[in-house]
Amino acid sequence: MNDLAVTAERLALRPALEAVLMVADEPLDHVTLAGVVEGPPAVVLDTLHEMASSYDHEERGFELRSVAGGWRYYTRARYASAVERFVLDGQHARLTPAALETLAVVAYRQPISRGRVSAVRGVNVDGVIRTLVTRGLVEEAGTDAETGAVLYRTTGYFCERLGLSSLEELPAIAPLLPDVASFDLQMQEELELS
Amino acid sequence: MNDLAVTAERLALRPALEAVLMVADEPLDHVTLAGVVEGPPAVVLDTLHEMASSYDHEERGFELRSVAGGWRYYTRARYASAVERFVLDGQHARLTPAALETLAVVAYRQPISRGRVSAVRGVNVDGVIRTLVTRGLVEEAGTDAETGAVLYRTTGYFCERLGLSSLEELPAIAPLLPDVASFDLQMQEELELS
Amino acid sequence: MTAVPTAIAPAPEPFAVHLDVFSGPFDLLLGLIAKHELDITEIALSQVTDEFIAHTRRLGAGGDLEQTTQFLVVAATLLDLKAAKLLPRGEVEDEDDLAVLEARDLLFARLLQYRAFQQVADTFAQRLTVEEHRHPRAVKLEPRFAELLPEVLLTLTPDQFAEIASRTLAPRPPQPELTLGHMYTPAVSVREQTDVVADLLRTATSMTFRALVADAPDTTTTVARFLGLLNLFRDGVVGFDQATPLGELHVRWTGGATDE
Repeated sequence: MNDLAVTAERLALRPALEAVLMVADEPLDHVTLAGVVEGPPAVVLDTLHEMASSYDHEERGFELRSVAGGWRYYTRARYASAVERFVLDGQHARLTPAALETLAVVAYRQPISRGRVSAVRGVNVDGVIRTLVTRGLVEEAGTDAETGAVLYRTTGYFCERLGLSSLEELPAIAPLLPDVASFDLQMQEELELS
Repeated sequence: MNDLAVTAERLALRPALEAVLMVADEPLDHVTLAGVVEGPPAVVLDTLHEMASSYDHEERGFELRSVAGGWRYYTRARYASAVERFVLDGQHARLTPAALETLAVVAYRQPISRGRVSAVRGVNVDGVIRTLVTRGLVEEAGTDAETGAVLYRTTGYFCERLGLSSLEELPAIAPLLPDVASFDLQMQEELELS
Repeated sequence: MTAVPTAIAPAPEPFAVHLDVFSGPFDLLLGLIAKHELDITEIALSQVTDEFIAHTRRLGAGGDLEQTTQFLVVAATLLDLKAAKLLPRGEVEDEDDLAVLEARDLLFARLLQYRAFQQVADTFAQRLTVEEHRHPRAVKLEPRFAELLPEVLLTLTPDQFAEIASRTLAPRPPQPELTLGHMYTPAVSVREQTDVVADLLRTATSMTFRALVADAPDTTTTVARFLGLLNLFRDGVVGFDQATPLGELHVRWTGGATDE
């Protein structure tokens, strides 16, 4: 392959890599990325290095870094003060009602998958669960044997914050509830029908 | 401030905005962003628009969009195949035509009771409304003062899913209704109320 | 449109509607109208009416009661319209005719409205499809910023927390809602309002339109009184004076002193 062809290929890979890295939550190594954008690993690696240096050159507020072999977007250190103001903003100190409700469902139905929490709450809870994990109130607890879905449970820090010595001290709520299983089933049926 | 100074100010704001938007996991309005990057809201807004169009122009794999009242990074639709090889979420199950029609009536007549939606669609819509609520596209919005019926409205997530900055961006429905109809419509609404 | 015209069987079969997505009387009616390629005001409405009523009959006792009721309401309206078509053209004098016209307007308004929403639903579907290909950035906070996060305020007591759990986990059964929306009986009758206007004018001889509708409780009544005036004008018992366009409208009683 001549130089021109290589350049053309890199140009085509760049935006696809940008798109994938934009939604990636974990650092991704270049072989994984090559599989996703369907390009030769060596060319993908070159493209990643070029992207990183062009972001530096253009003084973007973000940078592309390879940490322990994985590539991920990070904010550029020079603009950390703005990011800190954002993170320290008062709204991050409170849990939204949606987050509290999700936390309540996890606490009383743990271990539970995001899908089941969604079914109970009636909304997509991916973002809220991520927040609860970031805040240390909820953590992953393996996967469901049947579905392979990631399960979540509350943390020791959650008990601490609520003033409980253990989960057993959570006030009972079961008597208030009708058969939850049949309700979930009904919900699920409606989703499937729709 | 002369033009040069304005340009310089925007240039300084751009990377800070890029950094903050990179860590945000929900749409941020330009006033919030202005507070965080410590710039005048009007200049921040201009800068955001310029950033969005330069990403388009540079054919980045991501785009900056104003959706549901705030700014957020999205992957560009053209690179969806790569992104979807990477993120496999099954949450985008299609809505049935009945659900779409019901959603349309709620969007244009909100807040509205189920009974009124039924009157427009000519069929019972209870199940469909429940599905839309479960999907997070529609939510309860209090009760009608006169009839006590539960009222429904669309959610911010609805705007997000439709790529609307706000409800004001909904396509105008008037051209779809002939002139005669607007009179009849009004007549009908009053008759239904009475 | 996905819901209406394309999927209808060709002409030979006298009555066979195969709609992709068929959910109610308006779907069927629009489907039939499209099938006959007719303006809803044209004469072939009788044919549509026959087919519609035949369909309603077939729904029979097996169908969902509410759905059947809604079909019956539309069928009754169509029957009225068919009856009106069979009358000699031109003269609309009978009060029943007026009721039929009101019903027709209402039904047409509903069909137009329904069709408009179907079209919007199609644009929604297109937008949703386009938007599905865009994915928002939503990733974990970088560790160095996550460490900075202020500790979450969690000031609830365990009991308050349990209450949130009960509320969230409790199933919300759909509340039945009684609606009269499908009953199209107009609350305001043009005939009655014609009488009201005639009585007022007969007494006062001359009044402004503004005065005639001063006590109208709602727009519908105002409209009904205006239509009543047109009836009276046609009968030659009132005259109008208006000095300037959009100016005050004066109405004179030109008929006899007593009724009939």
